[in-house]
Amino acid sequence: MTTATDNTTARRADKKPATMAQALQRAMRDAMAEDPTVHVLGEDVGTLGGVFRVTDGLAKEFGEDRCTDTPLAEAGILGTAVGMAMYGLRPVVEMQFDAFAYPAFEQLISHVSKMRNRTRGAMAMPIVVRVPYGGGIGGVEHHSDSSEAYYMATPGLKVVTPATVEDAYGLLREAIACDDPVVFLEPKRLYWSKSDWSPESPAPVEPIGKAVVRRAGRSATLITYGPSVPVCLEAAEAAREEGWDLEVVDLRSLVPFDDETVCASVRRTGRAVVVHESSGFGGPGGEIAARVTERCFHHLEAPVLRVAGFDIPYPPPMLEKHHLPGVDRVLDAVARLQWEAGH
Amino acid sequence: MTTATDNTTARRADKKPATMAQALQRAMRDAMAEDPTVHVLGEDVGTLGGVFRVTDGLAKEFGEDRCTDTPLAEAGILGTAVGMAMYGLRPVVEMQFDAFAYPAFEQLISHVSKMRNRTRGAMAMPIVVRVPYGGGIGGVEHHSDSSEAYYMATPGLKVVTPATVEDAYGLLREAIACDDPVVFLEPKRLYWSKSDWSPESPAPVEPIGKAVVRRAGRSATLITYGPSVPVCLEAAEAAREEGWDLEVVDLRSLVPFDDETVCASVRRTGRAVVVHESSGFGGPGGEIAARVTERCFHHLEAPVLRVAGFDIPYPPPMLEKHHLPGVDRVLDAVARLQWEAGH
Amino acid sequence: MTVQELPGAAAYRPTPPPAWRPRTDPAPLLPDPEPYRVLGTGAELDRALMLKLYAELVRGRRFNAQATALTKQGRLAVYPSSTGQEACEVAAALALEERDWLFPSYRDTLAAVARGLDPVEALTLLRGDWHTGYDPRRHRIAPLCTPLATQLPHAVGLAHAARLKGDDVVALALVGDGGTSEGDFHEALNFAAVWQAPVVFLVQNNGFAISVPLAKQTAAPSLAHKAVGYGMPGRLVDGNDAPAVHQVLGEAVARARRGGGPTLIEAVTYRMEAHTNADDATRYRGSAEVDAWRDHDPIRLLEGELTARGLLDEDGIRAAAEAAETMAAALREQMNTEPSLAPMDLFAEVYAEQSGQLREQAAQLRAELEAEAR
Amino acid sequence: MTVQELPGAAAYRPTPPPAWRPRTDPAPLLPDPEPYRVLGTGAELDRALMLKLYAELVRGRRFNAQATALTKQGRLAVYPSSTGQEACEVAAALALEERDWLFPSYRDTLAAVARGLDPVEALTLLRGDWHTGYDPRRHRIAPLCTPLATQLPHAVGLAHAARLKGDDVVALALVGDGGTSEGDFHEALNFAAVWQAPVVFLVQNNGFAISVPLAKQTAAPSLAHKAVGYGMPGRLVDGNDAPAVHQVLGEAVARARRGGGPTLIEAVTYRMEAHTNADDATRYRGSAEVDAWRDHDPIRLLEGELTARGLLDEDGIRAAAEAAETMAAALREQMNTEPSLAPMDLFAEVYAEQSGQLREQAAQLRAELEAEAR
Ligand SMILES: Cc1ncc(C[n+]2csc(CCOP(=O)(O)OP(=O)(O)O)c2C)c(N)n1
Ligand SMILES: Cc1ncc(C[n+]2csc(CCOP(=O)(O)OP(=O)(O)O)c2C)c(N)n1
Ligand SMILES: [Mg+2]
Ligand SMILES: [Mg+2]
Repeated sequence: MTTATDNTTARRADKKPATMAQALQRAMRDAMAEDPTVHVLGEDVGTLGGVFRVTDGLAKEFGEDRCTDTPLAEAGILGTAVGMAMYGLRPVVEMQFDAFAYPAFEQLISHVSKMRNRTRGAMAMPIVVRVPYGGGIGGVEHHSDSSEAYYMATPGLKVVTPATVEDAYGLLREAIACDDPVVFLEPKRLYWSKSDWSPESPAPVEPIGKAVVRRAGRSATLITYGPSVPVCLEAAEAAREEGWDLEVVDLRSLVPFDDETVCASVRRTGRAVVVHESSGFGGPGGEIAARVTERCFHHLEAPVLRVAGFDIPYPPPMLEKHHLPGVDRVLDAVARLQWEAGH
Repeated sequence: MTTATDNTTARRADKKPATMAQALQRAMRDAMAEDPTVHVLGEDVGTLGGVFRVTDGLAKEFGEDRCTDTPLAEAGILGTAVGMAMYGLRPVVEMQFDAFAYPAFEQLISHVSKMRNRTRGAMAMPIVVRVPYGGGIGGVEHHSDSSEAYYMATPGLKVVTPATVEDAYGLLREAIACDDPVVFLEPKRLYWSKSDWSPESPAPVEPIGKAVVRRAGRSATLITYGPSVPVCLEAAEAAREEGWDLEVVDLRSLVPFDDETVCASVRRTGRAVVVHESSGFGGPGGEIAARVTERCFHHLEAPVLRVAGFDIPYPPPMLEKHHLPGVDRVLDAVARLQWEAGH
Repeated sequence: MTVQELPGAAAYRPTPPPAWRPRTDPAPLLPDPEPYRVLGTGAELDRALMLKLYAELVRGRRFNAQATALTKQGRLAVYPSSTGQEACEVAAALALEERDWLFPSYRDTLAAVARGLDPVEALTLLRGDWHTGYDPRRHRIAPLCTPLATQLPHAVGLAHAARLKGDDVVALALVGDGGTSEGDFHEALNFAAVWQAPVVFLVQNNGFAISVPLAKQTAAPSLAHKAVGYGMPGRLVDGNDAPAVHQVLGEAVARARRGGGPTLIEAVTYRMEAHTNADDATRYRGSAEVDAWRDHDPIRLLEGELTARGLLDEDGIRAAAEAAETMAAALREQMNTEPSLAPMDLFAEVYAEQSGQLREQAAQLRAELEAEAR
Repeated sequence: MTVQELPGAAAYRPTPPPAWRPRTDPAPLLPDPEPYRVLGTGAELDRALMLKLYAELVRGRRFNAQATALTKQGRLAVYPSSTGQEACEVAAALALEERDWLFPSYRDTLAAVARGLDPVEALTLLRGDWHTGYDPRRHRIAPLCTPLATQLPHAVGLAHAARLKGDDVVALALVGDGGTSEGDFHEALNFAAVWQAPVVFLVQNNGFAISVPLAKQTAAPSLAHKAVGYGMPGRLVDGNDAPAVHQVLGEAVARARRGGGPTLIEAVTYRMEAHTNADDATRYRGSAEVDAWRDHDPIRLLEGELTARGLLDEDGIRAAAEAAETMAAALREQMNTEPSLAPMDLFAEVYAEQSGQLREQAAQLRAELEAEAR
């Protein structure tokens, strides 16, 4: 394995730290350069480069027809993207914030998600809807929703969310290349997370639909995604002191769901906690816990627990820390995994 | 208990069969007569009495200012209802079909559900959003969605759905009387279901938030609601032949969720199947299975299973019977409850 | 005392707001106060076109009648008839070149058929064996659209994409009077005007949105006046005057094609039947109103004028009727066979590649179907 | 050959479509081609009103500056300044009676404060210790609204409800130029006109929606022209001419109050600062444009004219400045104390009655807080 390590070190040399926002930008840039049918549209995506600067420079490099500042109307943005896709383009739509994607809900549910099926495959919808989501950035109300439950519950959509800089690039490339509509959820509070990642030699990524074990462990599995991945990794480190060796699975794709990777882990560990920022009730954790239990029932030493945002409207900036699932809440849940019962 | 039975029989005498649509109409009528702040608004609710005739006669009896045909715009309907509620009215909004509530999604999520909390209780939103939902009536696309997962995942909303004529009346009265916003889901295919129910002496109902055991049984619990309640009752009858004595719990209220009734039943039976028409993945069943498992893990002989609509766009009329969970699929799931393992 | 007389007033000159530039003149955007008409005005008529229009109107009326009859026989799940609106439907189809796109609503089966779509494919949605019965790309006809006004931004996006590509393709989007109240109508028209997309919006104002009359839908001078607020021209036309609709649509399509941008057209017409077969129109309108419109029937108007002008005779009338009957007989026959159902298609095109989850569910259904077949 | 010359033509009379009635005349709905102005026109000025407007403008400008400074100091999470738009903000507040309702957007803290709302309560949202910092019912000020244009249907519904109740209450709704593109704008205006609700819509066209200039937002002659499509009057006013905005708003409010229905007003103004403190305006506009607007500053315009007319002197100017400083000092002091946070309020008013589920979650948070406090 020395050679492999050496190789990695060698490649590391030309790498400089990049943020997730930059990796996302680069993914769009590369896709646009390779494929003239890729168009970016949204509010402030052109001249300004987006309020998070994720589309920075695209309008300059590819022109305003390829990266377009639209009028301020989300249903109009997604609705015109549908028409563009009908004519063979691959629109990448930016919704400025999670809650501001709601005006486009009807277009998303009644057209984008269903078009392929209702036309018996004649009309694909290769649209990416980029949604900066989640909290932790001190945003005022309506700027921090975790809206993934809505998208997960909609057949026909794929739902993807990166937790690392590398995945941000790789998954967005995959999403743009995908012939199906993808809701691409970007964890706002990870936009400025960094990695020694070079856009010149992007790491190959698994196709959409594969979860990844971010940390191997034997005591229990933390099943998580997006903004909660770093929280879980931190919790896993902290858990070592308590004698727990936690495995952390980053789902990366909520739809399709990688039952294989998740269940393999849970069968190994016998215990699991699902961690996400979205409200617990009716949130993604219910589906995840239910399907893991259906598939791994006799391997489970304790019920699959959930650590999630409270079932309340997202709090104001000064109080959000009380809402967001942090390391302590994850550890509390791990402690409740009925350790006395065996293993 | 003879007296009670006698009483019931006596009361039955003055009862004539009423449909669920009629009971809903009667609930609005009685609420409007009692409380002048109750206003009904929506598309075609006035002169026509609604496409399902649920508001039949209200405009005639109370005038067009109390039961108003609005312009054709769902966000506008719910948005103006918010303003009316701000001024002290209790609007009852009709969305014509499930999928046609989506244009109002932003108003529902970003305002209706949050208003009380964001104003620290100063501004309540006593709005009822009536949504005819689900399939089984031969409707063309966009007329048969089961959209309850979206509403369940939204803190601040209550989500209610009747399965009987009596509950239709009682729950709608409760919903209108409720100071919180209620998404009131009306199972389309039960609109013409009948009961010997007299609007003159409506049965008292439990307040919103109470599930009810529709059929007692000891082998396993079917947890269900709305249009799937009759299916489960039928399945329970059929199951007797196989030697299973199934309990059927009608949730009636998805939010708040009655953990007590549901878990008491599951603890008794040790096995459970959640049955609903909505897509399985990301649907209500995940939440229900997960929370039951969290609370009843050591009482469970088998994982909580789910019988749901497929994870596909709602099918066209001629194919919907293949999608809707019917008696056979429920029985198949019951058969998979690992009976060999004990009990 | 005025400002001029004041000491120092001359020194005070409010600068005009620099972002304020006198924008487009609204006058040319305003529709005529009365619907544009051709019939009865003495305008010159192209005989070949008139006879084509006439034949299509007659065929269209027959198509509507046949589809309604099929619904009564249980052969269609539902049919929203365009009886009375055939002039709009037919003109919409004829105004387009083959490379153009049509964006119909649920009421516009006829426009799709008049454009050449196979009637069975066009009626698939309403028969209920599948959603969209045809390949939209092959026919350049978007799926018949049920969620109101949502097809309008699609038309704008498609027209915009075509223009970016350098194709001289025009999109024609149909919507009802009720649909103009939806937010999507607003957003689509605004995008179209800002992008100067080659798209034409035809509002068939048939007086009602199910039971709701126009007066409860809008307080505008006309629906065509909405154009002004987007900076596009509004045209008002008598929707039962086939040559007039054809002409106004043709002008708008030509304008869009040559880069002149979008147009909003309101065609004033009337829905002679109930909203669909499931609707009871007597609950919200009287027969006097319907009868009055019968006098303004699009076929009657055209037939009257063409006969009066000697452009059409009894033979021509009979020939059109016979052609329509032939079409209806063929349609009856096609629709009277049971459609072959494909339940497994439920899973076939949910995604480009079937997920494991859907494979499992498909297997379940397949097993059930096989068990049933046994 | 015309139709008149044809045999039988006289017999042919197309009936006018009976549902077509000549509707409202659009002419009175059209806005003036240039923004309405008072300053520099020599119009008569009410001295007391002018001095009040002036004092409020100066106070408002100072409020904006102070809030921006507090943001830099980390005392506010974010502040969308209305510097440059004070004439609109102040006029909006002054145009209303106490019983009327104001529906502000996130940019309109100043309008709320000028209406009499406690500045700390008004800034609570932007400080971040709670969402809405005041009781909307008590002040008749709806929560500062962030999802664009969604407050407009609220205003319509409230005005409609008041009218049904027989109260002569008017609702004034504020929205930006960008917000006019949203579907909710369209639906709200349409409902208002159909219901003849006593509501006034004031669009502050400040040239930009974050980075997007008006030209990418609309192709309309003016935003005020959108009124025509709803059948309500549109008014165009110089938004930096405080007496003009005040007058136009006053007329619209009076019209609404006497049952005349809604009005759409476009006030042409300019956002002098970046969108919020988090925005970098140099990325999308040059300083020349900003400088040009500095010459058309609302305070400068009013001060210039009032001084020129002898209605305001150095003492008056100094007094206004001093009053503004006093307000700013008080605001600084109030905002420099840490707000008392109430984490348990997260659960307090999600529902009228707390559900068992929320009680459990509240208990969890309470335990955590107690553990932390130990
Ligand atoms: C978004 C949405 N809301 C409601 C409906 C239900 N609906 C179907 S047709 C109709 C009336 C439409 O009227 P109009 O636009 O005038 O068209 P017409 O039927 O008269 O052709 C309504 C309310 C729908 N299809 N979509
Ligand atoms: C529905 C919605 N979409 C997007 C946003 C994000 N956003 C906040 S302010 C703004 C620009 C608004 O421009 P304008 O309406 O002109 O008001 P201004 O900020 O200039 O006062 C945008 C896009 C939002 N708040 N709501
Ligand atoms: Mg109509
Ligand atoms: Mg603006």
